[in-house]
Amino acid sequence: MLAANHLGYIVAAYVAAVVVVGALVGWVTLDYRILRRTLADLERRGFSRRSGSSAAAHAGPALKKAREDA
Amino acid sequence: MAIINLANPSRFLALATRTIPWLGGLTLLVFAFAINQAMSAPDDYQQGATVKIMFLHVPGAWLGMLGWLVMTVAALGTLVWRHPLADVVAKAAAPIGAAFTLMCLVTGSLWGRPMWGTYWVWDARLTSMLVLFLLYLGVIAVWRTVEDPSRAARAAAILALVGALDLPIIKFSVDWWNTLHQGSSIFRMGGPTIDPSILIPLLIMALAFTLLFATLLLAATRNEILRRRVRAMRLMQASAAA
Amino acid sequence: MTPLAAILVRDMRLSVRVGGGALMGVLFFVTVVTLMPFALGPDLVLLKRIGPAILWLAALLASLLALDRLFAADHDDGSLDLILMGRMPLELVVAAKALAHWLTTGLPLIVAAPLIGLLLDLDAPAEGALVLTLIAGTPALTFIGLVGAAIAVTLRRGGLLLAVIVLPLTVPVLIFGVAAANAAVGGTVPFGTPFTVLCALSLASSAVGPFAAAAALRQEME
Amino acid sequence: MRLAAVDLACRRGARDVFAGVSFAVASGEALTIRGRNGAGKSSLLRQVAGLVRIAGGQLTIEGGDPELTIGEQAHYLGHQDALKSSLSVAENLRFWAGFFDAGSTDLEKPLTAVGLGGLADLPAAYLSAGQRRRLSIARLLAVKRPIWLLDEPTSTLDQPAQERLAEFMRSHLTGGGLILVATHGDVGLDGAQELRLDSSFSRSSECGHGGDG
Repeated sequence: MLAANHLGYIVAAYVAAVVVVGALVGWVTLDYRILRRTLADLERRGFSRRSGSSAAAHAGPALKKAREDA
Repeated sequence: MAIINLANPSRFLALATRTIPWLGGLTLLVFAFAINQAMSAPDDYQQGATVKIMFLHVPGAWLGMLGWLVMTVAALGTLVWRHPLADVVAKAAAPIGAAFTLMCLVTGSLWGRPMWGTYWVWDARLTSMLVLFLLYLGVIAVWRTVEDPSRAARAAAILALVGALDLPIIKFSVDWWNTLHQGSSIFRMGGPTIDPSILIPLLIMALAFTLLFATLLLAATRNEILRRRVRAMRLMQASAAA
Repeated sequence: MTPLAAILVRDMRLSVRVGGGALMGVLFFVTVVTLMPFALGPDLVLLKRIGPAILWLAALLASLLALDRLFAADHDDGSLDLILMGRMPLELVVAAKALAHWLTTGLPLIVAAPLIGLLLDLDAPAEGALVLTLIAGTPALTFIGLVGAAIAVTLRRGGLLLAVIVLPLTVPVLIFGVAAANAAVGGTVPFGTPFTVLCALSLASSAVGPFAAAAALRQEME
Repeated sequence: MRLAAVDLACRRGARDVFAGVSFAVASGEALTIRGRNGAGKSSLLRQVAGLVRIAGGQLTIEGGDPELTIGEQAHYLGHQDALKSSLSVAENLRFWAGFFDAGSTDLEKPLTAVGLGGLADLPAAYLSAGQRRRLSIARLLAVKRPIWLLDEPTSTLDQPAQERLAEFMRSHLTGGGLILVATHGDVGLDGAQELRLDSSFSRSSECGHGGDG
């Protein structure tokens, strides 16, 4: 195996590494953004629209507790 | 700070949100320095420039194993110390560990191509990493098929512990299997003694990757906590509207 | 959305969600192929020669994996009763479920096969042949497995029984699949002959399968 | 529309579950089926739905769509709820609406009618047993089918949900539909015919009896 300069393989390896790391970083940030949006939506909507504020009020403290021990 | 108050998810979330940007910035810094060092490292007398692939391959292997170590400690946390964040960390670590093991396999295959003329040789170390990768996929499969998080956590924790016990055995038996058949692999991965001019960049690259691993783990753990919170609020939503 | 589309979308969605079996087939496929060299030794020359056979056997077993839940899941939660009371002929419903199973199990196998082929040092023509034969062969595996799943749906331990029922039925597909995959790499038989037989097997089983499965389901229902 | 059974008989394995059962239900009428556990209430309903083989006697329907079998014009609400836990409330209902060829119907109305209006995108796994049963009932409201076959529909429902179900059944009857309901208690349907399946019918021939009713 001559000590030839296999530039192609080196570049391919670094591209592969960038792809893997990029996928990981992308997945984590995308997941974070989606979760933030779902959480905001759940909190804003309270619980069932039909039951209006009463359910949301009585569920309020329960909601806070849910945030604590989740 | 004591591990105890970290147990409270909200405090962990606040801490994580504060540290992630800093840790990310530090990772980038160290990576810039590491890449620079790696590129200026001399060619290896035997492998030529392809030694630069080693700067990705070896850290990938280390992080693959580090990931499993994190899962094992988290498994003990879940099963023995009942630490509330342990299963969340374990679930976050699995895909990250698997990804770095995959990176190790791909770069290893690309490194082997010029040496052996084939993309894959059943070399002892590469094969052990392949088995580790399959173990990772098994743990991720457990997380993806068991719906109830606490049951999934216990199952994955036990699998992580059993895996941790089995990995050295796998390593030993694969080595033995490889030497026994002593087939076509004439070239051992990364010779016994590494020249300091290559070792230093390698260690810096490893540091950079480890910081990256820590940042990703922190961020993924934060995501898992938020996912648990969404689930709890949905349960609350169902019971409130009963 | 038409009833068939409804079934297809639901089954696909179920297999992708948590608890679904979408990538289980591929995981099993990779694991079986990885195990072979541990038994046969790391000698690439040997592995290259029997590569197509190993890959085909692994694909056959993998595609049977997700089959036993195909009807059993619906049977257990009562959905099968309502499906039988639908106005859509059962044969078409069963065919739609088979298509959903093929898309979530067969297709990933075809995509993964070339990558896994690298482990056995397959070269380009062998990889190409492998993919072609899998594309032609996996539908046959799904439709034959469909009948087994329908027969095994109400029986206890149906999953185990499924393999025993279906594997003998898939022998022709295995023979012509491996023959075609090997023919492309060399050997006396031209690629065309076994490949056309393989396609014929797939077409035949996609015609017979749904009817046999629907009949089996109706029998089982009492 | 008139659904009639003459000397209906049912065998499960080696056991005669019941025999000589006759009834006739016309549009706007309901039939309450009572009997001990194992008397065959569920088997009778499943026979009408076409899910269990009819061992003897005839089961005929006059009126209704001639091309369709009885089962294809009927809703069956069994002990199981036919729901997928990983699908959301809306996805489950959308699937059944799509499968029973009523894909375009608005789902918000049935969901709100059974009190699940705000939970449309909540995975069914989070629902309680009563909520799951009400989601199945929503299926009956979303897809219009003249015959309702209800097997102990009130078993997991609380008081308000039972009253709501009785209301749905009454409006189904006034709409010209017909109902066969197997129950132990009272389902709030006054003026319904009664059919008692007592065990004297079920002669267990050779071996002992097994399986549920």
